[in-house]
Amino acid sequence: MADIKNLTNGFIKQNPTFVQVLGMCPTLAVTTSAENALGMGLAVLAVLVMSNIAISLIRKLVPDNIRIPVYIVVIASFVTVIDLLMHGFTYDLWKTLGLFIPLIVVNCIILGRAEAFASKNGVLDSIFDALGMGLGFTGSLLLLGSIREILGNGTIFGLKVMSETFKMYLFILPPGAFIALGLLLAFFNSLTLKKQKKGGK
Amino acid sequence: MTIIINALILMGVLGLISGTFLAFAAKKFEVKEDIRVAVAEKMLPGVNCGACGFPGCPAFAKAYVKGEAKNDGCLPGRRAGVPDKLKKLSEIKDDDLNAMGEKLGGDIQKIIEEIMK
Amino acid sequence: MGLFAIFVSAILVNNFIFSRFLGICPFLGVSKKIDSATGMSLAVIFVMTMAGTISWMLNQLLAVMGLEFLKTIVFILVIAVLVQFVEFFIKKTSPSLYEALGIYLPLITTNCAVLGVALLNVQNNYNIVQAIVNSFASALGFGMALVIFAAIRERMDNNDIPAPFKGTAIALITAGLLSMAFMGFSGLKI
Amino acid sequence: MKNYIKIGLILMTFTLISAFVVAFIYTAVKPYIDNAEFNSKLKAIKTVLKDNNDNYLIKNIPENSQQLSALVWKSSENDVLYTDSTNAKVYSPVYKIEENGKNIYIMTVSGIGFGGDVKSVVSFVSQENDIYLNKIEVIDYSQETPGLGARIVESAVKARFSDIPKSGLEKTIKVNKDAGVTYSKDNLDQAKANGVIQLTDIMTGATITPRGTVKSLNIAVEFLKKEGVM
Repeated sequence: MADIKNLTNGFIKQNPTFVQVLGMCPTLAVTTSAENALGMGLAVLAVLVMSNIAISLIRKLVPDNIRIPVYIVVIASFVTVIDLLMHGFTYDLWKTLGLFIPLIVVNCIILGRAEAFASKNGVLDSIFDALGMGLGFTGSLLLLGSIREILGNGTIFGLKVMSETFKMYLFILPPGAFIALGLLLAFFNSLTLKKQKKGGK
Repeated sequence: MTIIINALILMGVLGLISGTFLAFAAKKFEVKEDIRVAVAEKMLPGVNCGACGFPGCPAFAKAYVKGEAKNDGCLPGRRAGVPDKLKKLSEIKDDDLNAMGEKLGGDIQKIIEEIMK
Repeated sequence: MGLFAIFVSAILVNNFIFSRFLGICPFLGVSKKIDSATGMSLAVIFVMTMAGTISWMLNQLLAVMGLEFLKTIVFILVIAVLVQFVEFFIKKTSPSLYEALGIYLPLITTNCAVLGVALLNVQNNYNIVQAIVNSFASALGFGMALVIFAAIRERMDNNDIPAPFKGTAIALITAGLLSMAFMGFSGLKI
Repeated sequence: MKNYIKIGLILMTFTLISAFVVAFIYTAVKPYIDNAEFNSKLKAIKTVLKDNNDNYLIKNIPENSQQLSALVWKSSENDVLYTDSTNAKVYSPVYKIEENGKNIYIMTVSGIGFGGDVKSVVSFVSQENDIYLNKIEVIDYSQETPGLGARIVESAVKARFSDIPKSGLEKTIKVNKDAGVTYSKDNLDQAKANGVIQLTDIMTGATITPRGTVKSLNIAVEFLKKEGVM
């Protein structure tokens, strides 16, 4: 029985970036611009959906002691396929994302969802779960990417929104990635805390 | 065409060797573990992401059994019902767990099913 | 590029964590205590050097067969299998070594630093010696960053941090400041 | 024993399926990948064939791979034609276009930047006894720091690397920080004549990437000298 809750869970309640703090490497590395962030998010979403479907289908055929190697092979195959397709059809984006496309393989979110969800649930539920998680991840990346691009470069998706004078280069540089994400995380934490306080009263 | 054949040969050989080798090594180097730790480890997702602050799922399982970790410490497993399972595990007494292990021939998966009943 | 240049640049200038953003998950996860950070660092140094060397050899094989596009799959599969084997092996033969290092091994399969170094070696067309030096130095840089970070976090435990910043948020900001310090090395003329 | 092999066979089944699917998709996508690679190369070549006013220097612009391969001047079996102690490289092939007594040399060069090679396509125009560097187009800077070194692709920055006259090429090209001088915006021509690339005013903070780019320009000049062009 498919449950639509599996889809919505990934957005906020179990947001992979801000709640579970998983898959940090691409989150920090490719969010220098909104466009890169969106591209990376969609690539992860595609791999996540495909791997969740495949793993949910084969979950009863895999002996326990080679579970991890099998999952890794499945995930790595999908990543390679995405890598090849992006190389052929979205060349510029492929070039910018560079090393981080093959590294989707070791993104904890994907293996995490495979192990924690797809290996125990049916296909439809797994698709919902993957869509929820993937969209949650894409959304977080897009948010962080937009903030960094606006603050650091004065643009969003390449459109100018802020004058040169207010640019803070820091946010495009590596330290800015850590700091921006840290501040965002604190912001979401404070929202949760407020909610808890209200609930407490 | 040669590329497809080459790929099949390489990956086939690689898969066969890795699988056989791992299955063999797992048996050959098997270490008897505390049954409670083994069960706790099996309950976890096994992603080894490190998000719990412990170095991997086995370490988290060990820490949980020792009482150093909370039952909702595993982030990826939080929604997959892991906290519930871990809680049920700690409610079982040692003797009962051992008896269960003996009865089911040490099959951890079956022990978990028994616990969850 | 000279070996020394590769060595220094992999540790300081292109530090895996602070400038390449590889291996962030274990960096945030296993940095709560200094001794686990040290153990993790040593395990990473061991695995990364091994993985870098083996993946270099595998790449030669792939190049001969014209299968370079399979490198991600082949590298990660072989790395995963080897790490699992080493873990089994240490667990059986030396329980004390397992307690010190072995428990960190399962964490490493999903560490993108390991696959990252294997892919970087290929991307930069390193020869075998360069590949080994680069893998080792990158791992050393990773370990150094992890231990420094753990030392800071241990001290931070006693500080009064605003509630929303507790945990990962303040850790990330600390990492940002550290990363700024590491950017100073980028002016290094080697 | 039987059990081990059984598990091995199961893993093999999965790797076989994966190999087949991936290899099949690879063969299907390969032409598109080659095409994308070629188009990006052609785009870079076309860019460096333009002068500062965005007009083509010549009339016959290569449009497809046959036309381009007819223009090959020097090539070698392995990828690299010429390299030096700093590991800057001239890649094979180097193109030469002759038209109206003008010779245009187009080469792909690289120098070590911040995280790896900074690759550019660069064009030299030689006419009678004179030669000048016309334009560069940076094509690979993926390992440079975004916002710092990666700004090497901004057109204002690339303009500083273009139009360097013979006198500048004969001295070893340097960035102004290493040369220890600063030129004002109005004296850029003088800077270029002295082989100095004025950058500190528009590319603050970045040192290593421009240095790598400069190295790649110098090796291009060395290669032309070796081949007797200048």
